[in-house]
Amino acid sequence: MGSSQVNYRSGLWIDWCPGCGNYGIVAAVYQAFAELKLRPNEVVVVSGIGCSGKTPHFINANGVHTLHGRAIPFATGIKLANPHLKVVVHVGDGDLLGIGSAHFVALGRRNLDVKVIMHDNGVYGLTKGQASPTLKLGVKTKALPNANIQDAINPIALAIASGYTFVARSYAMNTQHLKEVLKKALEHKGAAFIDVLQPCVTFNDVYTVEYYNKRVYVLEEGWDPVVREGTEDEVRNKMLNALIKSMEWEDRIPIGVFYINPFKSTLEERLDQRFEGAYLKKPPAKQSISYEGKPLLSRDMFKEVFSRFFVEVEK
Amino acid sequence: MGSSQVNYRSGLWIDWCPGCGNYGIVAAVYQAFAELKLRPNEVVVVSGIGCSGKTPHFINANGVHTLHGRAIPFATGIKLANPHLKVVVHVGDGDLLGIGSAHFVALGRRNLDVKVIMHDNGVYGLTKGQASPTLKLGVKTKALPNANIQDAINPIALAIASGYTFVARSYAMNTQHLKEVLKKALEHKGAAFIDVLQPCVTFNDVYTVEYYNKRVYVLEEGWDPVVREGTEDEVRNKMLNALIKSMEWEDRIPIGVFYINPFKSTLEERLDQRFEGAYLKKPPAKQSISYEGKPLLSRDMFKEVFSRFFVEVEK
Amino acid sequence: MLEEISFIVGGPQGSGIETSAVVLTYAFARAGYGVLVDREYFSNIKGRHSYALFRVSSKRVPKALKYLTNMLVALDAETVFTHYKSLKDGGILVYDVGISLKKFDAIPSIEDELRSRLAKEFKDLGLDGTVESLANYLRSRKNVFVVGLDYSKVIEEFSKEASLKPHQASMYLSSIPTAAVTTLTGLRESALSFAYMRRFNDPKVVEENIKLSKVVANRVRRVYDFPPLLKNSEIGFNEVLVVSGNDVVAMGKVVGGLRYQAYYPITPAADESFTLETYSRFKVGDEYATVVVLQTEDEIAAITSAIGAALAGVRAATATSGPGFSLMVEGLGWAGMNEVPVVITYYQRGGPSTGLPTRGSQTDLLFTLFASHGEFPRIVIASGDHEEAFKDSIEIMNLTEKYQVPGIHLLDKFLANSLMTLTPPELSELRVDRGVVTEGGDNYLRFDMSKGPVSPRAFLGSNVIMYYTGDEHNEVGHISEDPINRINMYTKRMVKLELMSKEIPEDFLVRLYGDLDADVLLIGWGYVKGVALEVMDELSRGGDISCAYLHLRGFSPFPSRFVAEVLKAFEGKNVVALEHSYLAQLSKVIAMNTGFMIRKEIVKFTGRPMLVDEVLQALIKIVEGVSNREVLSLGE
Amino acid sequence: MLEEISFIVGGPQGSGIETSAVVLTYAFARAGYGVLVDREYFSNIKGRHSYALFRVSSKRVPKALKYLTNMLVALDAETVFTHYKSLKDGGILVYDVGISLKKFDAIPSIEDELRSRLAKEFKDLGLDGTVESLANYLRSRKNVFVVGLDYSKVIEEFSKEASLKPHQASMYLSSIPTAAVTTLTGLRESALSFAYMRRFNDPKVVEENIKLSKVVANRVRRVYDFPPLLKNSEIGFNEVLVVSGNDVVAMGKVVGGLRYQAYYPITPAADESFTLETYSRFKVGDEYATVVVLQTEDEIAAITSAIGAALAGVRAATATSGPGFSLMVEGLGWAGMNEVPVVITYYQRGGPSTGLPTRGSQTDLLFTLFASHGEFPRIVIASGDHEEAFKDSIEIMNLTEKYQVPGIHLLDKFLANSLMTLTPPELSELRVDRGVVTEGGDNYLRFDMSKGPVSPRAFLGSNVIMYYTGDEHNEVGHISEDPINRINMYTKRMVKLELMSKEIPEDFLVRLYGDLDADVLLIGWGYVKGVALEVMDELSRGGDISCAYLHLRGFSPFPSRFVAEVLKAFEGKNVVALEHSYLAQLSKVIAMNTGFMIRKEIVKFTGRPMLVDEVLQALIKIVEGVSNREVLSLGE
Ligand SMILES: Cc1ncc(C[n+]2csc(CCOP(=O)(O)OP(=O)(O)O)c2C)c(N)n1
Ligand SMILES: Cc1ncc(C[n+]2csc(CCOP(=O)(O)OP(=O)(O)O)c2C)c(N)n1
Ligand code: SF4
Ligand code: SF4
Ligand SMILES: [Mg+2]
Ligand SMILES: [Mg+2]
Repeated sequence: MGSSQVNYRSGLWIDWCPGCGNYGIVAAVYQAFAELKLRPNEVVVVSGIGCSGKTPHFINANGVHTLHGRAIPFATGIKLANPHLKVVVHVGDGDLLGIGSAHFVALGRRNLDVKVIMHDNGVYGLTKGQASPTLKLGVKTKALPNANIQDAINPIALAIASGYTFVARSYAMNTQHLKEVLKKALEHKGAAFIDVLQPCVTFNDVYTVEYYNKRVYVLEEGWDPVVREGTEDEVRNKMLNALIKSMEWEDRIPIGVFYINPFKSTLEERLDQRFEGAYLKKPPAKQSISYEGKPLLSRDMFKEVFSRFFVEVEK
Repeated sequence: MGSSQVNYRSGLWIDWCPGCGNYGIVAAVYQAFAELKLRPNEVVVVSGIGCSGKTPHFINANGVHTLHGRAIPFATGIKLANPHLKVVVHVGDGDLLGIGSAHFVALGRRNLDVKVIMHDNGVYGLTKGQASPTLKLGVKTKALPNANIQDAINPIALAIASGYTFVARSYAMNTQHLKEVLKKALEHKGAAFIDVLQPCVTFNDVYTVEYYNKRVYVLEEGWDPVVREGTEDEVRNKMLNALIKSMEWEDRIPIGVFYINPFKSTLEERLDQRFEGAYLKKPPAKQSISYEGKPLLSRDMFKEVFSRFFVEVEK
Repeated sequence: MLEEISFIVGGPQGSGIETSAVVLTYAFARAGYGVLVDREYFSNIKGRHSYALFRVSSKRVPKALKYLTNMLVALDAETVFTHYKSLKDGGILVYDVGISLKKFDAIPSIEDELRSRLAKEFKDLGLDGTVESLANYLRSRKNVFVVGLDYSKVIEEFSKEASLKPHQASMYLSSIPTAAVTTLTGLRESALSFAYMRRFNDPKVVEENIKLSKVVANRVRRVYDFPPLLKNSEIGFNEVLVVSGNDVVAMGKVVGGLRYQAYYPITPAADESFTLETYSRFKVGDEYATVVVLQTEDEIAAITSAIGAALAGVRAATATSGPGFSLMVEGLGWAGMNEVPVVITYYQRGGPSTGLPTRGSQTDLLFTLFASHGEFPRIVIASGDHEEAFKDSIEIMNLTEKYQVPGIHLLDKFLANSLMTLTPPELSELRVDRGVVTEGGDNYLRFDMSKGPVSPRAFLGSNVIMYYTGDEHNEVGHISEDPINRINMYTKRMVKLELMSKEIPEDFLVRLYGDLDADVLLIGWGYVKGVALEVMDELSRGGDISCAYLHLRGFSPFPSRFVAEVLKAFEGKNVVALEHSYLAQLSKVIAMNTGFMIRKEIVKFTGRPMLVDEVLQALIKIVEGVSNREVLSLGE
Repeated sequence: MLEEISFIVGGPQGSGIETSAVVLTYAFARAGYGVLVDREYFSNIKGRHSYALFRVSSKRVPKALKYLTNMLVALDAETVFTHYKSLKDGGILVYDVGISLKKFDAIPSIEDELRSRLAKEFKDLGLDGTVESLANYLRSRKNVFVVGLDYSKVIEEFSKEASLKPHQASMYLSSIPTAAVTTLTGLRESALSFAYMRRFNDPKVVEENIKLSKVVANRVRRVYDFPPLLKNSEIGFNEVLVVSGNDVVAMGKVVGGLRYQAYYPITPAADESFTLETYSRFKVGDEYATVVVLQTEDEIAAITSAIGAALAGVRAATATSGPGFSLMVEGLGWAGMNEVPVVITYYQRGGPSTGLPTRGSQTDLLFTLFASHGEFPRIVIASGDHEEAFKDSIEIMNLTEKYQVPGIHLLDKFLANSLMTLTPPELSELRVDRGVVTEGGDNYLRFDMSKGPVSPRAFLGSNVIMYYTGDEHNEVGHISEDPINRINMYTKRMVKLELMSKEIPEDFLVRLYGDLDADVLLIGWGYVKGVALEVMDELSRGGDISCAYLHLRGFSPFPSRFVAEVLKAFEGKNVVALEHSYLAQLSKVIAMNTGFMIRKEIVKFTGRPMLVDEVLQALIKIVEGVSNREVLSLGE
């Protein structure tokens, strides 16, 4: 902390409710970025819509505040166009696991090097407190006219089933812990997911700070989430351990890294392989596409590339 | 078979490719319906778009051929409006796990009594053979210009993580097995998912009949997927067993029921509880809404229901 | 004493201003006044500026709001800074002297743009940027009566009166503005008690608020010892509904027999579903009617599940706003292809994209008319006020079922969130028309072409089976690519356009207020109705200019004949479109349907509603030939 | 010997008809002919009827197709039944006598609707429903020369000639029609070899096909010993491209510098992405250019990831069709709000909903113009032929980058799938204009309003940071709800409409073919261009009626001035809209922009392309005053 000169606060007034867990999240982000000495212009913070969706505006780095549920595909295009950028996604639980879950699953399958930080508050904050997909069955938070009739998703299990190679949980009120997990995720190569327990003081009167403080515990020493050899068996076992851990909730809620697999190729690497090294060397964003206002392809080059379509007429 | 008088074939010419696994699926459906003596007008077969999407037209029962990826929400509305109908969804793997996966996840959370049968052929059949989300990384089927750069989803694991209370796999070429699994699913109360391995003879030259015939084996005796007491521990253990099983693939591919949990309430039951028994007794589709061309609510009833909005003016 | 007043009550979002607005509306309603209230708030849960703009009349129910107010009642400094310009000469400012020294540039919640405008204004006026200097300026230069109360002293006194601990007492802070308003307007205590009782349903809370209100009244009267502002109401109401647009639509749906609503939360639509869920079980005879209200995973699921429910024979709808509707477009097309009566209640808000999510607009008319690929008939109607909204939410279910087409009911945030005193609807005039429904029978054909464009509809679950597909299909509902069947089936669907045009009464689709020989014709739809009618009235009172207003309620089918006739009558005169948009989209719709090009317009796209005074001014400019297009900007 | 011929080659989908069409096109191209081919197929992988409709000319490249054909070459009985009516008097039927006794009502793949029409027709004609009876009828009543070949005998003979096992030989079955065509038209063997070599890149396959072709030729000549049908080409091509619409667009994108394409498979767009992926790495100087082509999880991800790539500074696009575009509407609005140059290549197909997914239409014009909630400027252009498609796919990247707006490039299935011989494009005339791009600098403001409506664009990853949001925003890109900022920023975006109107050359957006004083004006866009021009030619050859054609290529911005002027010139004369739709949507767009109502139209919505002969007839009816609206129906 403080070792870097950059101030990662954007200076904008933060209009989250006083006491909101989001303050802890953004504080951890400032610290993690600072400790990793990230350059603001090489970082892109992408968000969806919700209270969480405002996050990029509060960070001194590129910010792309997108559509509800679609932060991941926006991030995907940015990253694929310029794989040298660090792309971090901040999304609400409704955004990611409700309307956006097809993209959540797809990112796992791709293992693109994008980090997804879910602000898990159990409610739709910005639309005034409806149930989110992480709210358990039968729970009635403040703003609901009736108890929740839909069951909750287990985000950790879903992330693992979808193929994320870094899966963790942290807690907004434990900035130190979150910062460390964030740093690990940022240093991981591949799709990372962090489920951040985030008290919503205004609408979630069930998953409160007190609720979490009583239950949250940190995964420690004995717990090894990292795939170290990369054998199929090892991968499977680490996954299963993580899945078992993810089922803990009622009395004790573990936070920490659940699963890391550094062996799976990323989408960028797969593309680079397809393009025989041409992709990472000069990704799309770094290619020039014209010469003196004209296309790069001359008539001859055009004919060479598209020779299959050319027919010389037989006289 | 044959014990019922109804012919479940619609009589329409089936325009799938000769040899397509879909023939086996629809044959199993005919048999399962017949053995359960389902009445065609009380069954609704809902499908998405794809080769698989044509299924309802070939079955003598109500058929709703919907949009790509959206069969589940259509089915949801049908079932909630009239919970006395049997609602069966036939979808492609691209349809369900690509574009439609947000709905796939949502149905699990709801445990609505809808049956989802996925025609798992590893490709987008009707659009001529692109990779589907069940095609593994690096595989190059016939029509792909390059090897697949996205990884496959494990549909069984995803279904379990999403909350389905009946999760199974079967094989289109084993009609007998599929029929039995279908019958079990139809008799289950709650959201059911069957992953049906379905060779696409035209576009998938990797997951062929030979490929499957060599690897597929039936989960037998020793395997008990059923939650029998309903304790949290038991549920967790059965889930984990199923997850472990679901990771088998390369050499041996298990088919059969992976997981059944009959203890979880269905969405219909939860609604009925909210409405204190009024919902299942007379669901929306059975209510009359007018009397002699007029609304049911008289002025007095209106005032009673919406009394909170009425203000008597103080003179 | 005035016949009517306008005023603003403002403070930070989440501080109780919303409650003040509701309580005051109930209170004025109870006392028999006509009330209209616009509620403005940021896309924010707590802390940003929010306010309610009231118009209260002793003579009638106001149809629109005015910019200039008689009273500005501020819970915080930001309110004073934000709204000081809207105070009339001679108006009243109520504020907290405890914050007199607060400077505008020390308030972080004020947006940069406003802050720099204020800096300039205060510099020009020679003010030091404190609330106090501004209040002094208003008092001395604008003749404003400044009622400075020390809110913390009020609470202190109240906490003693009510024997409450200070932190308990301070929770009543936001009742100070309410009390100030009732005091200044002369509203009787019984009306206020009623309002608090209605809002909190707890006599203890009522009692305490009344105590607080007395403390406030005493202090106000210490500085302001004039008669109350407002005359007693002469309207003569017996009972009224106090409702928002969201509320009346939910009520209409319940009355009209809706039994399935799927929605995904979005401002400003979600409150409707919330109200609906609250009233989703009610007794009819000795049975219970139930409305399934389902929060879906997204808007795609909302519309498609509603279609599913409609297929099963249930009146089904979804309610949404722009972003949600954008996602429903594919589902809409399926309903069009399959002749499914499904209703989309569409609350317009500021676009494009996320836009101004808690502000209003009328920018989605063209979109709704052409949304989804391919061609199919649809109903598109728009409501201009609470009464229309109630009726339309029923009528669109009738029309969509009668013609077996999807329907879009356009509303907007202005209407959705504005509260008003509404005469309870006459239910006996309403009708429920489900169109041609059948149980089936032998050789049932869902898309039977032998009976004209509307085939008898059986529901899934009836005695027969049926097929639906988004593909072109034959009469059975099976896929068909045959070119001749294509022509026939496509035409069957499309001729409904003509059928609907012929059968749906013109006077439902469009209405001319005023005379064909007026000097000026205003044209509008939706939430400009009220302002247009008020402007018309004001002009007629002025006497120089006579003005008529053509109000469009139906766009598909479009009442081309009627509109063309009216426009013909006004050829050569001033014809002015009025719309909360940039493009004045209605003009394009009219041109498309009639060939008449409307070349004058008054538009507003700040997300705030058009106000009577600014429209009047703009219209006069146009009439005077100074301009053809006026862009309005008033209101914060 | 004819200067040009039309013919059909048909058979079951998946049986090789697609290959025949491609091989024949290459072969005719090689021999210097001008070729245009429409490919028709069901939404089916194997078994349903598919065919290719050719027009081949020795004088020029045909611009459109005709209904009446000189030749019908059938791989199966269904082809004969389906198309017999399109054979000209005196045409040639080639069919398999091995299936002469097949009856139409024993063919399950024939759709019910066609089957019952055939039943009626055959009954009326007194035929027994076999292929043979139909062939006899054609021979005796229609003067058709019937070439009956026994396909199994052909294969038998070929299997001996080529020393292939019977099951191997039978894989060449679909080469029989190809061979019959080359024989009857007199195409030389070298052209056919070339074509096979190009298609299969395997000398062995070529050799065998040539052997088969000889067997066929011998047998054909045994019955048909007339001179070949077609004159030698006199066009004088040196080289041509044989391309589909999908191909030329992919080429245009590569040439124009596209570096990111995201897509979700959909007919008829997916082939473009497939071609693009095939050519996604190519050498430029001593480096490799790479185009990332990503198959996404849905169309929402396709458009939003393309927007992401565009923000990072890459020319980015997606390609889709109606259902996909319907899902992209929300993303489009975000791009509009954030002034992102992203391109949607939109291939129209038969709607609504899934509609006729493998057939063509022009029914999405109004939808694309107004898609997405709220208001924002966009580019909408449509291509009328392969050449325009190539250029437009480049130009839309220039325009969208120059004006920083999203763009929609409209095409359709007709163009997408039709093959033609195209003169290779002149690349030196093309330009790449990326608009105002900057690396940033101090106090960079992404939405700087001081520089006019187009702010200098820096890319994510440049030296500065920037913010984007779908909310209304200030110059930095941060959310702002301020009303004055709202007016300014909204106006900044919207005035691009005027800027584009002023700057984009009228002659790019619209073009008048023929004279202002012609008797009749046809108006159209997209794929009616070819048929309109041919009809114009035919009429001018006829001499009685002179005809002009107004071709629209740009809709946003719309060339109102030019169009209004032309329409003024034609006031009182016959002005006829031509469109593959029901509504003739272009007429509405014109009315909206100019006030001119076009009241006559020729429309077709069977999903099959308009054919020269039917348009001509319809137009004559209209000119004669018999009708104002003609609905075309020819083609199966
Ligand atoms: C397509 C669309 N639908 C709905 C909305 C309305 N909306 C705004 S925020 C929000 C939910 C936010 O919940 P969550 O994602 O959990 O974020 P939080 O506010 O809790 O951080 C919704 C539904 C929208 N903006 N776009
Ligand atoms: C919104 C939308 N996007 C794309 C398509 C085009 N489409 C038709 S079928 C299909 C894929 C089918 O694959 P799958 O779901 O696996 O079904 P299968 O054909 O393999 O049974 C697609 C993408 C569509 N109909 N709608
Ligand atoms: S509503 Fe909840 S999540 Fe949103 S800012 Fe307030 S406390 Fe935070
Ligand atoms: S393409 Fe594949 S899935 Fe589709 S019908 Fe043919 S074999 Fe079956
Ligand atoms: Mg949330
Ligand atoms: Mg598939």
